[in-house]
Parts: sequence; structure tokens; C-alpha cells
Amino acid sequence: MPDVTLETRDLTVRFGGHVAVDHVSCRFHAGELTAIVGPNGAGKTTYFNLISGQIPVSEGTVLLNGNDLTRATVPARTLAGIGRAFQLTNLFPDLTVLENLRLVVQAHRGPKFSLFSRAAAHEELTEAAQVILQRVRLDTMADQVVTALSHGDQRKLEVAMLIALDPQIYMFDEPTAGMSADEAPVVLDLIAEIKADTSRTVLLVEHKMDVIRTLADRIIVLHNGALVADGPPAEVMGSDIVREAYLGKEIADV
Amino acid sequence: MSDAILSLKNVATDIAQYHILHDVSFDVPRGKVTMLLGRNGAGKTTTLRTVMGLWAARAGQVMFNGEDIAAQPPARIARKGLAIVPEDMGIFGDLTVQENMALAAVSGPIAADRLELIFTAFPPLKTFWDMPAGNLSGGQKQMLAVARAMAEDRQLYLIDEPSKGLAPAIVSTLVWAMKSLKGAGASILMVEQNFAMARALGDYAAVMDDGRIVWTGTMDELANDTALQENLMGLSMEVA
Amino acid sequence: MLMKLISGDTPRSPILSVILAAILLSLAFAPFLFPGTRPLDTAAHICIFIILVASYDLMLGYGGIVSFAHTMFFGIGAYGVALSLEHMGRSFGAVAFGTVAGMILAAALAFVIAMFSLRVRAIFFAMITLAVASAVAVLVSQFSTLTGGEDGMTLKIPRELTPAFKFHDEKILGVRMNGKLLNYYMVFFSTLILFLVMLRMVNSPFGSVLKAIRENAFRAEAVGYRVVVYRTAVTVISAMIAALAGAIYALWLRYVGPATTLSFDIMLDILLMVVIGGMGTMYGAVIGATVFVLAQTYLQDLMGTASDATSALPLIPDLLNPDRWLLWLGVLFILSIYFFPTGVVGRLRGAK
Amino acid sequence: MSQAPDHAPTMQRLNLVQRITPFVPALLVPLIALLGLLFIPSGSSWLTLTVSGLAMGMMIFIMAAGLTLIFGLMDVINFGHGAFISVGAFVGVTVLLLVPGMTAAPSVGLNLVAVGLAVIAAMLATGVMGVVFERVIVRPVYGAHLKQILITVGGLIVIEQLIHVFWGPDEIFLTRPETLKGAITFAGAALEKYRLLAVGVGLVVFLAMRHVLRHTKLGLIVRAGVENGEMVQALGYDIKRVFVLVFVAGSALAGLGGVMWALYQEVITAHMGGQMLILVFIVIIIGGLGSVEGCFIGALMVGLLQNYTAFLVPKLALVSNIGLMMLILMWRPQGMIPVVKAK
Amino acid sequence: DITIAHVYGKTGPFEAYAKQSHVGLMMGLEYATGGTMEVNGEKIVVIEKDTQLDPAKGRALLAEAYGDDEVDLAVGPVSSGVALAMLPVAEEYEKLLIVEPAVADSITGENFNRYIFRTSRNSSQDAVANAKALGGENVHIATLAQDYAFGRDGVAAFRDALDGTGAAIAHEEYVPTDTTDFTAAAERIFNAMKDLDGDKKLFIIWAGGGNPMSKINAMDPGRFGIEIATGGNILAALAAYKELPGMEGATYYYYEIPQNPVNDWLVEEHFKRYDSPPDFFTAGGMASGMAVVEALKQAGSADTEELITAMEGMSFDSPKGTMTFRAEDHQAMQPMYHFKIRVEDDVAWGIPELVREIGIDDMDIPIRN
Ligand SMILES: Nc1ncnc2c1ncn2[C@@H]1O[C@H](COP(=O)(O)OP(=O)(O)OP(=O)(O)O)[C@@H](O)[C@H]1O
Ligand SMILES: Nc1ncnc2c1ncn2[C@@H]1O[C@H](COP(=O)(O)OP(=O)(O)OP(=O)(O)O)[C@@H](O)[C@H]1O
Ligand SMILES: [Mg+2]
Ligand SMILES: [Mg+2]
Repeated sequence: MPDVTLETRDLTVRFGGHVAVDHVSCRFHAGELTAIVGPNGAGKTTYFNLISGQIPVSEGTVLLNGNDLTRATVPARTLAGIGRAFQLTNLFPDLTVLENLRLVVQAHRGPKFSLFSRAAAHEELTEAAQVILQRVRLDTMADQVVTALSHGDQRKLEVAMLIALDPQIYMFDEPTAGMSADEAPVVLDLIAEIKADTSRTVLLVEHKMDVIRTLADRIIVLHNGALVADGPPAEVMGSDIVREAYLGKEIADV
Repeated sequence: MSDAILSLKNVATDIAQYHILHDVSFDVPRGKVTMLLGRNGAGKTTTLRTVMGLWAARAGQVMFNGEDIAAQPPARIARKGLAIVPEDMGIFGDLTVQENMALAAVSGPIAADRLELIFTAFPPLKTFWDMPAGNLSGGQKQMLAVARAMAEDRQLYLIDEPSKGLAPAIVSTLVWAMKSLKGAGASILMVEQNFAMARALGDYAAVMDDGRIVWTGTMDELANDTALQENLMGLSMEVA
Repeated sequence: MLMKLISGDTPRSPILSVILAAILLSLAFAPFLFPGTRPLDTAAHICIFIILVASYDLMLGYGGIVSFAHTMFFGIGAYGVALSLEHMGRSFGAVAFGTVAGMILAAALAFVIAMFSLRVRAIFFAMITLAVASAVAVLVSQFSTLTGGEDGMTLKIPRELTPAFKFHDEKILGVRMNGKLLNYYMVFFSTLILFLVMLRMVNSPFGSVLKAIRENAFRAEAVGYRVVVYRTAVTVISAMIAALAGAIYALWLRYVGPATTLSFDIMLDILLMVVIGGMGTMYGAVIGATVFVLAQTYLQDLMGTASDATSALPLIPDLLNPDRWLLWLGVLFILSIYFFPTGVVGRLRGAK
Repeated sequence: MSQAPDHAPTMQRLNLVQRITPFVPALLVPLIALLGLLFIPSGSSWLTLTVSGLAMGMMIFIMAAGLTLIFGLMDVINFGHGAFISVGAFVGVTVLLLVPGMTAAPSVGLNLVAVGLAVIAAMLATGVMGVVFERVIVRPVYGAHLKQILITVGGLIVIEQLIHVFWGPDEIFLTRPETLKGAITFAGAALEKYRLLAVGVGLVVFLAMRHVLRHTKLGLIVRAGVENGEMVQALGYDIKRVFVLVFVAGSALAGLGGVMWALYQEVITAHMGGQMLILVFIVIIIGGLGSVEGCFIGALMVGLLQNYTAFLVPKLALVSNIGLMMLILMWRPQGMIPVVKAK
Repeated sequence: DITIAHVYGKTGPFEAYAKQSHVGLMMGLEYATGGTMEVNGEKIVVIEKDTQLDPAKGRALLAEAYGDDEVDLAVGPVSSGVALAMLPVAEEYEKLLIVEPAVADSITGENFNRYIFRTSRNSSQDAVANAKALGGENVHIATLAQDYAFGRDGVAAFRDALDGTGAAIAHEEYVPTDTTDFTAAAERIFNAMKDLDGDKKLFIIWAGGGNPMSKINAMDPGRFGIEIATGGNILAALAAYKELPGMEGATYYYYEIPQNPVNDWLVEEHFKRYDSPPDFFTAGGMASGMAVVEALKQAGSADTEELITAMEGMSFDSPKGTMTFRAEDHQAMQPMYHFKIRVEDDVAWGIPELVREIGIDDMDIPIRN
């Protein structure tokens, strides 16, 4: 078994009396893509929020390479290597595509508090950003303002930003939601590419079964906040609990 | 299709300085489900929003029950018997689920049997009835958005990607809920990327690309012609 | 060389460049071009407000933070110098000490306010700064034994900066070579340097992070920027520069008081200058301050003439009465927000 | 159809602290009053201070309510509100000065009619101003906070100046109607009659607003409209008209507050409203943006605390508001009962 | 020509005072020159400058008046803060500034320079006059004042002046300037005084709007045998005095009080021209105008040094009778008036009726420069 990179121990959050994530203990490994499935409201997004720090934890711990990050801030976690793309597109709307990416590159390897140097003079940042643009095939759009991009291109940029961050842990929350069948493959290929790099760990929330089938090395199932199944895709998809709670009979039959 | 509840004639819509819709014409037959399909950015959402009056049409007519509603404000259009489930769901996050539903029932409290039906289809709504809707999960919000449109009888429902973000089990309840709406005599114009669902529900289909209608016909015609699908939408049937 | 000085941030409009050059030259040679006390005073005011408005633009236009406490920091700087001159005697040492002390205090206060309120909505920050600034203004008038209260304090500044000091007996080009001239050039060069420094700041990597935060703070966090830290930093820097402007102002006026440094009216003036000039452009501060100070100084005279000219009509002369100049400034203000939403600079850049 | 599986999530019983938390803000007012009783040696002084604190709080509430309504519901910051308070005061006082017969008569009925007339006139005037203001000043800048601040500040300046044009530059002095002068002595404490009236009016305004916002659809529409006006329209409600209505209601409340304040101060100036604005802001911040309940509780807290500290440690009275604000913000950074979400 | 700059806050909260002041100044010049507006054969020209109550503007405008407009002397301003800012300008340009009607003690006190003269009263004069009016054997006085220089200096001067009258200060209460609720202050005062014997008075020293007199009266201080007292005020503010018939205090001016030809002319002409009685600052403005003319006459020229020589110790007529510039601090010494409020139904304000004129010699005004 490869190294454990990310681990949650008894991770729990309560909203009032409602336990949205309920003592979830799970280990994620380098070079592995784990799909997280579960019915609506199962706590998948909330689980992500706890790992990336958007919501404070009620109980339990988040460990990255053995370091406790439970109380760390969002930026601290990002810099430590937990990267995240959002379910709803979330960019710097009035800046250009290139500027968006440059800012990300600058965040983890550029000068941040340099008050008196000229930004334009830092060419290494621009170059790094351009390389990534080519990878996601957005290089022709470099000088477009984000608001002028189509939905699909914005999704691609969203993924590009995550790649630019070059994190150890990649978290995707329904990356292809609302994407048409001809746009989705571009994004899925990128994810597959990331997965191929054995030093990276990928977490993916998806409702589309075919996507999960082709990409996932492992599936975990959340239900009412609790982790109810964990294993290889074939095994988990066939289990009763998944068929009952998640797929529903009719659709599974279609 | 002589009896169309809604028919668009040469509609063109601009957003800011961009021309988004060019010369869109098609009919929505009464009492049927019409699917509006097409790739990302084709203009589906824009079409629904134009019908609802949320974007103003620059040219053309939007005939609803024989009346041109193109230049009317959305509130007036809604009162004529249209309801929309917007792409971004349009949930009022600061209001509770109950208040969201109460607002959707324009003419008075929601009938008990209707509420029963909604709760059967979407149980989480009952669980979180008094909770701010903003705290719902993505899928739960989607349920609420659909449930809101069902709060009272409307003649025509404009539904934008209702299955996005929903777990498969709920998608099947959704199909069931839509069918019961249709069974009650309503007409539906729906945008959907999930082709399985589109096929399960649709009677007719219209396909858009680049702000234009490129194909119209019955759902069966489209479903049985894989080449046409590939050609029109880059869709493939095995996507479940 | 020039490009380096202005950090590669050119005016990007020929007309704008000409106007800016004209302002620069007029200010640089004001004592020789416009003899008389009032024009020189006006020029010095323009300089000081350029610093003040530019430092405000740093926060507003680049940081996206609305503050009503800018005059408070301005005042802290001014009172810092006044108090040190009062207690340490008439020397440049006292001036330096007061300035630095004022800047440190301003920074500390800005830091505290920022920590408190920048975590929440921008609107909160706006209202809290308003409340704190008003409390400070009241405190200043309360501690009258120290601050002179409502009446303020007159300063005994180093002799070298007063008209009494003559460093050259002859007039040159009809201008007396005295301390007042030195004082003016101190104001002018401080302005020039501070402005260039701020221009560099907004074009630095730090500046680009600020822009990102203004666009989407949530995402900036997720990408790894500590938003609160950046916002606090820009607030503190802006406060320190405002305090510096206050110190310069105190030396020029040789008087500090609540009405000249702390009042809400000045805060409004600053807002107006930023808006007229153009937010988030830096050059807007120069244009805004110049236009506004000129209008403020000469509008009343104009109105008097207009009122006399219309004295036969009903109501109009009342409205045009010079005493009602503020009414028209208010109207002008509203109109400028509607018709110059991007300010003069935005207009000129768009029109090129 | 297959029954969807049971989605009922785990619900834990809340512990005591969690159950009480939502009511804490409301409990703070009696708590402060109790603390006051503890520290203030004389019972009659405490009673006097408490009543006057409540009355002060109520008047601040009336002035703040309109602002928080507009602010919270429509997400519009109206600095012009201060000028509306002044205009309300001037119109109201003008009416009062027109009916000296009614105000000078020692008859409760006549006096109240006179005050009523003044209030109606003031609310009408500010209400109409509200329509104009909404149309001309505010409508083009919905959603743009900075511009709102600027443009409404412009409005504030212009209206104050227009007051000078119409009523002249002088401050105007007035006296309260005959039966509202003086105090009732009760348990050794002098309770001013006018303050008792103010408490009553404040309560009525509060209850009425709460009712409308909570229990009528109008309230729902407005609250929903702020968040997503487009969707409210798509549901079939004419949001523009509702917004004008809210703006008018908020402005009219400013008018009411102006008259109440004028009768309390017995002198009015064009700047009076602008000066009140800071206190009004503090109350709104404490209460939580847009919350009428929060605003009410906040206003009462400010009123009481200010009176108690002014009695116990006068030097601190001035900073007590700021101190209270800081404390509340440390506890709840969004104010006690925020309605508008952080952005 | 002899040019005089009237530099004052025409716009801003003190607009009303400013108007009175200017009308007074012009009427004073007119009266003193016998309507010719000429002195020593030269025409008097008055130019106006609006400080907008901004000290910075005040300075700039005064500098402009002296430097660019080359006026011979200047009069003004309304606000003490503006005045203090302007004082060094007079010194710098070595030209006269006649302060009217700003009242801060420090203008002729610690911030004084030899180019400054003041025709208006200072705070001490107010305080001392009131002490004379209120003091007496077995009188306990509480004071209520604004918590800043004006209030604290006023109380201090008042306290000093009470010495020897037999009265004692029982309690000093200071409240922030912008206080609107006086319940707490009143309760503190009541608690401090309720157990005392003898005459109990509450003296209120208040500048600007918002005099708390009637608010405290509403709390029924009579329960504890406490009477309210306060100084005079402008006519508009006297409306509030109607509720306090019999109240005593000392005032600077009320148009029915001074009996002299100057005042008679002022009252008559003012009624004729403006259909209203002259007020506080009209009288003050007129005094400054008359002082200017008298000084020019005595000096025989508009030269600053000659004017200063002439004016130190100079006596001149005013609506309040003869005033004298004290040589040490250039403050105009003038009588004050002990009044008692009488209420008449057809008069919109409480009428301050003269009890006794407090002459210049009755008051020991400290020299503080
Ligand atoms: N801030 C919050 N306050 C209260 N409850 C919340 C909050 N956030 C989430 N919840 C609740 O927690 C549960 C889990 O939500 P979450 O968003 O994690 O679901 P999910 O698994 O991502 O579902 P979906 O597939 O629909 O996106 C839901 O029932 C939701 O109502
Ligand atoms: N507010 C806007 N400003 C500018 N362009 C817009 C805006 N909204 C949509 N567009 C553009 O209009 C085109 C059509 O968008 P629309 O949302 O109607 O597509 P769609 O068919 O619904 O796509 P999707 O399947 O992604 O929802 C796209 O190219 C999009 O970029
Ligand atoms: Mg989710
Ligand atoms: Mg769409």
C-alpha cells in the first residue's frame, strides 16, 4: 500500500443538533483516486469543507502527512498542499485568464509581500502560468476577461487554477456538473492525468456513475454523515446499501 | 402542432453587448413535455429566461396562449400561469424552507394534498422544513427549487437542468414528480443534460446550438437516431 | 528611467498625460507662477490632498475597503507633530519625533480596527470606522488640556520654515527667498515622493494580490492568500501615509484642530476627490484633489456673481446665494457619481 | 415509483446552552437593567434612569428602524436617512407651531391630536421624499455599496441645504404640548410624561413592524427580494413596487423619529439627523444588519447602558456605546441577530 | 480708502450668529461715521470672507485679506476655534484683528499677541457676572457644564468669583458636549444636593444649542428645593426660558436693557429695517464697528502701530454703553446685566428683566496672557 497522505480521524461537525458529518475516519493514499458518493445531503460537500477549512470542525482531526491541520486556516492548508476546486465556478471575474493563473502561481512560489518591486518584472510567474494554460488548452484565451468566457471554459479555468496550485491533495466537487457530454471529457482527461502522477492524491465527489466507473480506484459512501462503505468500485457499487440508499432501483435498472 | 401553449417566433436576445440568441423559433405543445437540448453555451438557459421575461428579447415574439408576452415584466408573465426553476435554483437562502414554499404559492396557502405529494417526493424538505434554505446541501436545494414550482397549479413550467447534482435515486423521484405534473394537464419546457432522463420524460425535443434552434421533432425520433444525436449534441446514449 | 519611476503604470491617455504634466509643473513652480498668498496656499492644499486621497485610494480603489476613519489618521499625524512641538520645543527633532509617533499610533489603531472588523462585511468596516472616528473626534475635544479641544492648537514650527527666516536677501523672479518657500517645497517634494512610492506599491506583487482580494476574497483565501492579513496591511499602510500627510499639513498650516483634520466634512471631501478623479487609478487622486480644491476655493466667488446677475428672478438668487455653495457642491457630487462613474481618469482613458 | 430511502439525518438533543443561545440577545436588556439595580444605590434613581434609558432607546429605535429596514431588506445604505429625520422634524414642528391653540390647551386629547397631526404631516412629507429619493438617487445604484454611500451622502448634503433655503439658517425652538410637559412622580422617581409616551410609541412601532415582517407575505417578499429579486419577480410579485413601498415606509419612520426627537430636544436644526446617524449606525451594527428585533434590542441596550454609565462613571458614558459595540462584535462579529449574510 | 475685512463663518451651524454680527458691524460703522461711512476723510470699505467655520480656511482667508487685498484691519470670526487659528496670522502680517464675537478666554489669554483686540465678552466675564448675580449667604450652587475647555474654564472662573459672596459650590457636573439625555446628570446633581439646607441653585453653563435647562426642569428639581439658573442667550433660545419664570442669571445683552442713545438708535433702526429686535451678536457687531471708527479717529491714520497705541486703554461707545480696551490683554471691559425672567403671553420668549447692572468695576476679570 502506498503512503497515507491525508487522513481524517473521527471527523465530525454539528449544525445545531444536526450531525452533518459523523465521526468519519478515513485514510487517503498517494497515487489513488477516491470517489465519494452518497445521497443528497449525505455530507460530501461538508466533508470537503472540513478538510479544506471552510467550516470549523466540531470534533476529530485532519492530518496531512501526519501533521495536524485541524485548526489551520484556509490559506495555511492550501499552502500545506490541500487544493480544492469548487462546485460552483469561483474565479476572479474582472481579471484576465492569465492574471487569474499568475495570482495562483504567485501564491505558493512568488513574492507576496514585496511592496516595492514591480509585478510586471516577475517574468517567471507569467511563464509558469502560460505552461498551465497550454495544458488545459486555454492558451488562446489568455487575455480574455473571465466574465466573457463560456461556462465550459470557466470550468476548465477552475481546474487550471487547481493545477497551478500544484497541491498534493486535489479535491474536485462535481467537476462536470452541468457540463455537456462533449465538454466533460476534457476535464476528465485532466483528472486522469493528475491521477497518473503517483505522488498526488485525488478526492472526487460525483453523481455520474460512468465517470466514477472509469476513474475511481476506490469508492467511499457517505450516508447521513456517516461513512457506510469503503472499497473497490465493483464491490461497493454492488453492495445493497448503495443500491438501496443511493442509486434507487429504477435508475439502476434503466 | 396546432395547439401550442407557447410559441417563440424569431426571438433574438442580447446580454450586454453580446448577441446570444439569434432568430429562435419553436413551439411547446399543450399538455406535453418538450425537452430543450444542446451543448454548453448553446443558449438554452437564455431561451428560458427570455420566455420568463428575465432577459428582454431584442426582436421577435413570445406567444403564450396566443398573446405576445415578450415585452412584459416577469411578474406579469408569472401571473399568467408560468413558473420557472432557474439554472441556479434561485433559492432564498435567508428564508426557511417553509417560507420559500409559502412565497411560491402566490394565491394562498399550499393545498394539503399537494404538500403531501411534495414531501413524498422529496423527504428532506420535510426534515428541514424550518431551517434556513441556505444551509441545505446542493441537491436538497435543487429539490426545493423543483418543489417550489409545484406549489400550485401553473399552465407551463420552465425547468432548467433539474437533475444536476441530484443523486440517482432522487432523479427517479424527479421523473415521477414531473410525470404527475404532466398528468395534471400542465405543459413543461425542460432543459436537461442527462439524456436518460430526457428520454424518459420528453415527448418532443428541440435542439439548440450557438443561439439557434438546429433541430425539432419528437423525442422518439431523436432517441432512435444515434447519428443524429452525435451530430447535434455530441451526446452518446450510454451516459446514464 | 521615467518608466521605472512611475512603475510602468503610464497614464494611458495622451490628454491625461498632458493634464498630469501641467499639474506637476504648476505645482513645482507655483511660487513663481502664481504670486500671492492664496494661490500658494491652494497649491499646498492640493499637494497635501493628493497624498491623502491617494492613500485613501490605496484602501478603497485597490483594497475595496470603505473607511470613514481616514481623517482620524490624518488628524493623528497632525496632532502628533503639534504635541511634540508643544512639549519638546521648536526643533526639527520634535517634528521628526511627532511624525514618527503619529504614524506608529495611526498604524496601531488601524491594525486594531482592521482586526476587529475586516473579518466581516465591508459595510461593517465602514460603519465601525465612522463610529470610532467620531469617538476619537469627541475624545480630542474632551481632552482639551492636552489638545486644545474644539479650539485646536497653534504650532510654533521650526523657524527655518516660517516667513521670518530669509536664506537669500534678494528676491528671485519676484519671490521672497524665505522659510515659507522652503516649507512649500517640503510639502511639494514629500508629495512627489510619496505619490511615486504608492504608485510602485499598487504595481507590485502586493498590489496584484490586493486586486485579487477585491475581486473574490473567498477564492483568494482558497488559493492561499491570507485575506485578513493583506487587508490589514493595506489599511495600516494607508493609515500611516495619511498620518504623514497630517503631519505635513500641520507644518504647513501651523495650526491643528478638529475642524481642519478630524471633521467628517473632510472625510466627505476625500471621498468626493477619489470619485471625481477615478478610483483605483492613483492618478485619479491627482486629478481629483486638484479639481476639488480649486472648485472649493473659487466656487463661492463664482456664485456671488451669478446670484447678483439673477437678482431679479424669484427663488433663484436664494439658491445661488454664495451661502448656499454647499448645496451646489452636493448636486455636483451626485451628478459626478452618475456621469463620471469611473472618474475623470476613467473617462479620459476610455476616450482615447 | 420506488420510495426514496429514509433520509432522516441524525438529530442530537441540544444541550441547555445551545437551546438558550438564540434568546441571549433578548435577555441582555433585562440583564443590563439588573446590573444597573445592583450598582445604583438609590432605587428611585434607578427607576428614573431606567425609564429614561428605555425612552431614549425607543426613540433611537424609531430613527434606526427605518434605516435598518431599508438597509437590511434592500441592502441599501441610506446616509440620507439623517436628512429625512431632520425634514420630519421641521415639517412636524411647523405643523405644531401652526396650531398653538391645540398645543397650549391643557387637554390631553387636543394635545395628542396636535402631535398626531404633526406626525402625519412629517411622515407624509418624508414618505413622498422617499419616493423621489428612491427614484432619483437610489434606483440607479442598487447593489453598488460604495456608490450608494457616496450618492446618499450627496443627498444628505443637498437636503440639509434645502432645509436652510426653506426654513432659514436658524435653529428653531419649540415647547412640548401642555400636557406632555413635566413629570409624574412615582415611588420617589420623576418619570417624564413625554418619555412614557415615547416608550409607548416605540413599542407600537416595533410590534407593528415585527408583525408585518414576520407574519405577512409582504415581509417575506421583501426579505426574499433582497437576496434574489429576479426570482421573486419570476414567482409573480412586482418587486419594484414593493421596494418603493419599503423605502417609503423606512423614510416615513425617519419622519416619525424626527418629530419624536424634536419634541424631546425642543430645538431643531438641519444637522440634527445627520448627528444622530452615528448612534443609529451603532445600534444597527449591534443589532445585526437588517434585523428589526436586533435593532430594537440594541437600541434599548444603548439607551440603558448610556444612562447607567452616565450616572455611575460620567467620563465613560461617551465611550460606552463604542465599548458595547466592540464587545458585541467580539462575541458575534455580525451583530446580535444578523439578517443580511456576510459578503 | 480704508478697507476692513470681515472674516467670519457665513455658512455652517453658526450662520444665524454670523448674519447678526455682520448687520451689527455695518450699523456700527454707519452710526459712528454719522452715516457717511467716512473717517479722516477716507471711505470705509468692508469686504466679506466666509470661513465656513473651517480654521484652515479662516487662516488662508485672513492671510489673503492682509497680503493680497491689503486691508488695513480685520474683524471676526464667530467661532473660537477659527479665531485661535487666525491669531498668528495677524502677528505674521503685523496687522490688527478685532475679534468679535468669539468668546474663548485664551484668545486674549495664553494665545494672545499684540495685534489682537476683542470687543466681545470673554467666558470669564460671563462666569463672573453670573457669580455676582447668583451668589449670597447660605447659597449652595451646583454647576452643570460641557466637558471641554469652555465649560471647565467657565466653572473655574465662576467658582473663583463666588469667593466672598458667601455661596459655595456643592457639586460640579460635566457632561460631553453632544449629550442629549440629561437624566443621569440631573440624578447625580439631585443626589448630591437633596440633603443640603439653604438656597439651592443649579447653574448651567452652556454654549451652543441643546441647553438642558428645560429638560432638567421637566424632572421637577423643585421637589428638592433646587432652582435652575443660567446666563442669557439669543432671542431664539430665550423661548425655552418661558417655562422658568423668575429664573435669575446674568446676560450679555437684551435689547430692552441698556439705556443709552446708541442702543436706542440700534433698536429703532433694526426694527425699521428688519422688523425684529437686535440680538446678542448684532450688539456685538455694532460695538466692533464703533471701536474701529473710534480707533481710526484717535490714531488719525490706519497705520497698525498708531492704531495699537491709540486703542490700548481706549474707551468707546457701544450699544452696551462705554467699553474700554484693557491695555494688558486688549479685552474690552464692559458691563453685564443681572436679570430675572418675566413671562408675557404675547411675547414668544421669556423676557430677561433687568435686576441690576453689573458694572465694569464690580467684576474682577483675571488677566491671563
Ligand atoms: N452551514 C450549515 N448549517 C446547517 N446545516 C448545514 C450547513 N451546511 C450543510 N448543512 C446540512 O448538512 C447536510 C450535508 O450537506 P452537504 O452539503 O455536505 O451534502 P452533500 O453530500 O454535498 O449533498 P449534495 O450531493 O446534495 O451536494 C445537509 O443536510 C445540509 O442541510
Ligand atoms: N451574463 C452574461 N454575460 C455575458 N454572456 C453571457 C451571460 N450569460 C450567458 N452568457 C453567454 O451566453 C451564451 C449562452 O448561455 P446559456 O447560459 O443560455 O447557455 P446554456 O445553453 O444554458 O448552457 P449550459 O448548458 O452551460 O447551461 C454563452 O456563450 C454564455 O457565455
Ligand atoms: Mg454537495
Ligand atoms: Mg444553462
